[in-house]
Amino acid sequence: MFGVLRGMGITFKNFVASYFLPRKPNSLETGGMVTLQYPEERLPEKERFRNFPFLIYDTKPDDLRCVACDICAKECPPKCIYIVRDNDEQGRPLKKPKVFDIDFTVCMNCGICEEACPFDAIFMDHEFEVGGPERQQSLVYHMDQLLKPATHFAKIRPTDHVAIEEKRRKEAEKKRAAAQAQPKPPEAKPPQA
Amino acid sequence: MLPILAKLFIYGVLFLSLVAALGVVLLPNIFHAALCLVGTLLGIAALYLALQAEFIAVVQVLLYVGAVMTLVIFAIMLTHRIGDMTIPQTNKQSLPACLALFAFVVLIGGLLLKTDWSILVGTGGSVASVNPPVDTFMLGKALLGEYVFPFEVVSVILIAGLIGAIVVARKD
Amino acid sequence: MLIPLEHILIFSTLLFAIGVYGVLVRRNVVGILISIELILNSVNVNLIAFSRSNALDPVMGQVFAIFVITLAAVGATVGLAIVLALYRIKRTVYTDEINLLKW
Amino acid sequence: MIDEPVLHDTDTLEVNLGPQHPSTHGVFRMNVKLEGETIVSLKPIMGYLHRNHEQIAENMSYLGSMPYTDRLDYFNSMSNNFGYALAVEKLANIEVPERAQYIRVIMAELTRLVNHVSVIGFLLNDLGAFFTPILYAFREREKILDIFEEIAGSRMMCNYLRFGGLKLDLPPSVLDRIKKIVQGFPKFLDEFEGLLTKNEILCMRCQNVGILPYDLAVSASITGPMARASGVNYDIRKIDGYSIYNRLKFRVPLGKVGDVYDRYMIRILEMRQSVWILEQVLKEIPEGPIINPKMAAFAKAPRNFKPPKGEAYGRVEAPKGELGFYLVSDGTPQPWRYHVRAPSFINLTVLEDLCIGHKVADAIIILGSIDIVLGEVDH
Amino acid sequence: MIFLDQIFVNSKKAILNLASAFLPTDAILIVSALISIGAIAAFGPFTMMYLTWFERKLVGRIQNRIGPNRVGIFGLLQPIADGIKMLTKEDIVPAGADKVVHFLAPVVVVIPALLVFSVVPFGRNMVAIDLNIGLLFFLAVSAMTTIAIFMGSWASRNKFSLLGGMRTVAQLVSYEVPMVLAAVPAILASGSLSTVDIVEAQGGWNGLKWFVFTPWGFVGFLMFYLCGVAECNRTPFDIPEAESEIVAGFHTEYSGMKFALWYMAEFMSVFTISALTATLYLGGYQGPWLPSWAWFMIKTYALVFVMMWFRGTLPRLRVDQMMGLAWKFLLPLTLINILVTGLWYFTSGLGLRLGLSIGILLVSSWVLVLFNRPYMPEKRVYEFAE
Repeated sequence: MFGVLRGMGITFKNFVASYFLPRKPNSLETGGMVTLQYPEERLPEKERFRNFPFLIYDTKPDDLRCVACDICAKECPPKCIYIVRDNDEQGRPLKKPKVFDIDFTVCMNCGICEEACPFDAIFMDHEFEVGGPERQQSLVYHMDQLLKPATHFAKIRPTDHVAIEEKRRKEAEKKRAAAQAQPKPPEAKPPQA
Repeated sequence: MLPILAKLFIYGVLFLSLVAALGVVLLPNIFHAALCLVGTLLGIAALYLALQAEFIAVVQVLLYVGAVMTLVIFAIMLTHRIGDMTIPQTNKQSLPACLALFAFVVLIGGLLLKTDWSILVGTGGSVASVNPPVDTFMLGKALLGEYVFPFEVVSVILIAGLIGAIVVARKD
Repeated sequence: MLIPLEHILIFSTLLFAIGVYGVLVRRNVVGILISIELILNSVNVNLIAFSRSNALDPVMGQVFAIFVITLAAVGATVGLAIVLALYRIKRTVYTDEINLLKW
Repeated sequence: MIDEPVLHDTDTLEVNLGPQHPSTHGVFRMNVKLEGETIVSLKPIMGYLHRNHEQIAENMSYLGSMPYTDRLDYFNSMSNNFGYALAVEKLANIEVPERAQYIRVIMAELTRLVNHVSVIGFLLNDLGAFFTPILYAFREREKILDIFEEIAGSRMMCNYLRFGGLKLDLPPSVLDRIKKIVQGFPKFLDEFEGLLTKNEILCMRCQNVGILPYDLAVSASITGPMARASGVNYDIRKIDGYSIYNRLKFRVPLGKVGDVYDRYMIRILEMRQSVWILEQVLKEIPEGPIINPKMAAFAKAPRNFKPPKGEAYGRVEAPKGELGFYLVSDGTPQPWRYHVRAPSFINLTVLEDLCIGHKVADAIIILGSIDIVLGEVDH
Repeated sequence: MIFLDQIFVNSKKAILNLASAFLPTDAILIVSALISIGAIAAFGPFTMMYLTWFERKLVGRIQNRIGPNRVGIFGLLQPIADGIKMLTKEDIVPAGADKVVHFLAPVVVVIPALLVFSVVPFGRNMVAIDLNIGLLFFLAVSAMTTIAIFMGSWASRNKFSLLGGMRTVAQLVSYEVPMVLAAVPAILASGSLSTVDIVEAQGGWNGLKWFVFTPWGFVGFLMFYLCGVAECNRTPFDIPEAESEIVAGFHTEYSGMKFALWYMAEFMSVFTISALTATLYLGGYQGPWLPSWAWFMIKTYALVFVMMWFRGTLPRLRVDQMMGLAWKFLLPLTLINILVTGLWYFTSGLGLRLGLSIGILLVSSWVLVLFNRPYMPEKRVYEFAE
């Protein structure tokens, strides 16, 4: 009897508190109320949040960082990445993908492609409101949908952006120094971080 | 106008009760039959209301519909098997029973129609009753005064029936 | 009384006849029990109808109707208990399959 | 009809509880025979969520299985990561830096809080409380999941641990928020207990229902809070003292009866112990590297990680019981054999013994108190 | 004051006066009946719609949520949106179902739920029919719900439905007995079965002489309310439709508007049970200052609030515990309560009356608790291993 009454007191306290302690909008702090009115209000985005991958380009979409090395496709645990390397007119392979598809119905957002990529070309996006009217077609993202500028990356993950820019700058310097020292450039080898 | 409507209503109820009663004995599915019985009982309760016997009407609903029928349906559920739909639900006595009962109804009905009921209900047959309607107060007084002995006997029977039912239906 | 007494009596006669038909014809014990309820109700209809005439002490009819209802309830209870016991032992509720005069 | 025995059941009813049933915690099926409401036999049927986890892992690099372990028991991905990382570290003999050890323990204990609090919420839902306890539980769980999201990038599928350390260091100021949560948690537990522990209806429903005797618990190799509720003093954190647990002070609550109520209470008490552990760890957490530099080299090329030939069994005290990973390496980038000892699955084996003789409603709460996650049962 | 108090009665009278100008006397009677019927038929479903809103809002607040808030201001149009959704849903009838009965059951269940509104005194002179057996009528008619639920559960041909139906019957039949007995003290005290008379008997002390302020009245109120909660299948007695055990009990196989009818019956009975509890023990429409119907609504909705509060707090009982509570605790206690009520009226002197009745009730409930010891919670102590 008394246990029941105490429980009812607690629920009543919560009932009253929900009226007097509203949730602060757009914040993790909760008052008496926990509901967030989702489409209008959103939680602050966390920098490390990962959802589906995107391909990064520096200035214009043609000049993307991806060299179609296929490492991400190999390392992807559910094997949701499909890459075809581009060829030039003579049929020689180019360092850029012709086809780069990611099946978002299969992707499990683990972020291993981002970790494994030696060229910092693929990153996990914050975009999570993807959805389609049918089961698969609209959720297989092609290269034009996946390509996003580096500024987007700088916006969603500023800390990582700074670190990666720093790393790329250093690498470029090293390469330039090496090129100056040795006229013949060494064969492209995936650098290990 | 109002009495005519009321009369029509009562006759309608009586007719529906009879249809439901036929359903009780004729429907192959015993569960449907029991539901038809509920209909009949409600119709009879409506008749009681029309006869200004509200207490009996309410007791009819409370006891029959609320308790007895629940029990019956429970028993049907416990003894119902899937194959029951295909088994014939009537035995071979249907035709003789039908004839005999038809004769019975014709006989009694003729008798009833022939009898002059004016001694009981006053002349004209359908005028409002001579007796005032029995209210709950009178009924209560009668039950606990004049009829207190049968009342007690009935309660003893109820207890006996209760215990008997438990003893018979218990699993051991 | 809005409708003639004899009409109510005929109604109860018909109800009685239907009830008896059910008792005679139904194979299912539960069916027989609910037919008996019909018969008891036809009796009740008579009792109430007469109580509203000036033939009797008006209370008596209603008191007896109450007794009948109560006893019908008792009857149904015990009857259904027997049906359950029967079903448990014989696995049937059809009267013509229960013809051995023993459990 | 002649051959049948003399006494027939009037009311045995065979009911399939599940696989689409609101409280089988996923796609789990119980084939129940009822007499009235009492259970006379119960056959658990599982496998509806089988995803071939072990075979997939045997065709994948060691790191590739890490996100799959998240999906074993999707309530506690951190603990699963922990178990798998321990197994691989044992296999390849990898040292883990101090700070990483501490963060791992913080994550494991936070996961325990998440799991226990939501399990109790679900149990109450099974008992028929209309979502109130579970929503109070989720209110707290959200705070911890927000932390996980901030640290690892995902709320539930963390994929945070790496062999020899962690994927990333803690972001700044997260430690303070964890401290705040840990400080506030006892208060929440008090409220939660006030709502539930002394509630007569809960006591009536849970006490002396689904008793798991000590001997059965031992012989059926039940682990985790379920075993401890039956009085089995078996906590891998104490026995193995893995990671830094041997340095931490905590106590193991033990029940006497082993019924649903004891399982509930043991979880509450374990949460209080976890809060204690967290307080110690948060006070002592050192600075330093978060991953063994030897292993950091493999981050960009997981396929180059080839443990030496051999076998290893790494186990942790996951919130549901002993979670073990058994690995056999043949020197290739893929494990030759990968086996999961899933606590939910093994704890579920005693379900029929617990349920027989109880009512349907009890079967549901017994299942709820066993605390299964179908992702782990069917892996 | 009087104007406000009688505003609905007078407006009905005004309509009738208006009608009598060009209609015969017989027709006026019919019009009068139609007005009452129309008022109830509109009020019942309207109450149901807004009780769903009320419950969702309230339970939401208890759980630190907002509840419906998208459709209309404060989500006030949510019930209408739900209604439209229900109407447009596919009406599914299981293949093995008994189609006629499956269709009839939700219809049948709504009828008694609506009928009982006719004897509820909403305010002074605001009762559709003042039957002299009003209370009995209420109980009898609500007993018909059992049959309807049984029909639904049987016709669905679903084992969960069947289990739910069996549980329902067991529960409703068991709780009807203590419920009737718990109402007896009020009947004894007022000397009438008519709901209006019962309310009028509580009119003393400026409209505050409610039965609940006497010891037997308090116990009777608690018992009646508890049984009422069980009668309309609400938590902690929602065993017939326990969603975690038997999916949804008797309405597992219902969808669309039929399902809405089941819900309508349930919520209307929530309202009527609360209304009847208020009528019997909380003085119905009696009360100072406010108009009578306002008092009635305040009391009824307070009781409805408590029912929903129960729902937000309590887990449900098990079948045998629920039956045990009815037969081993409530039934004896209600019987003793009747005895105490009799004693109250045969003794004189406030001290003696109070002492005797409180004493008997306390001792008997303590004895009953002792008898029900197997159902009492145990205290547990836990060891810690290092």
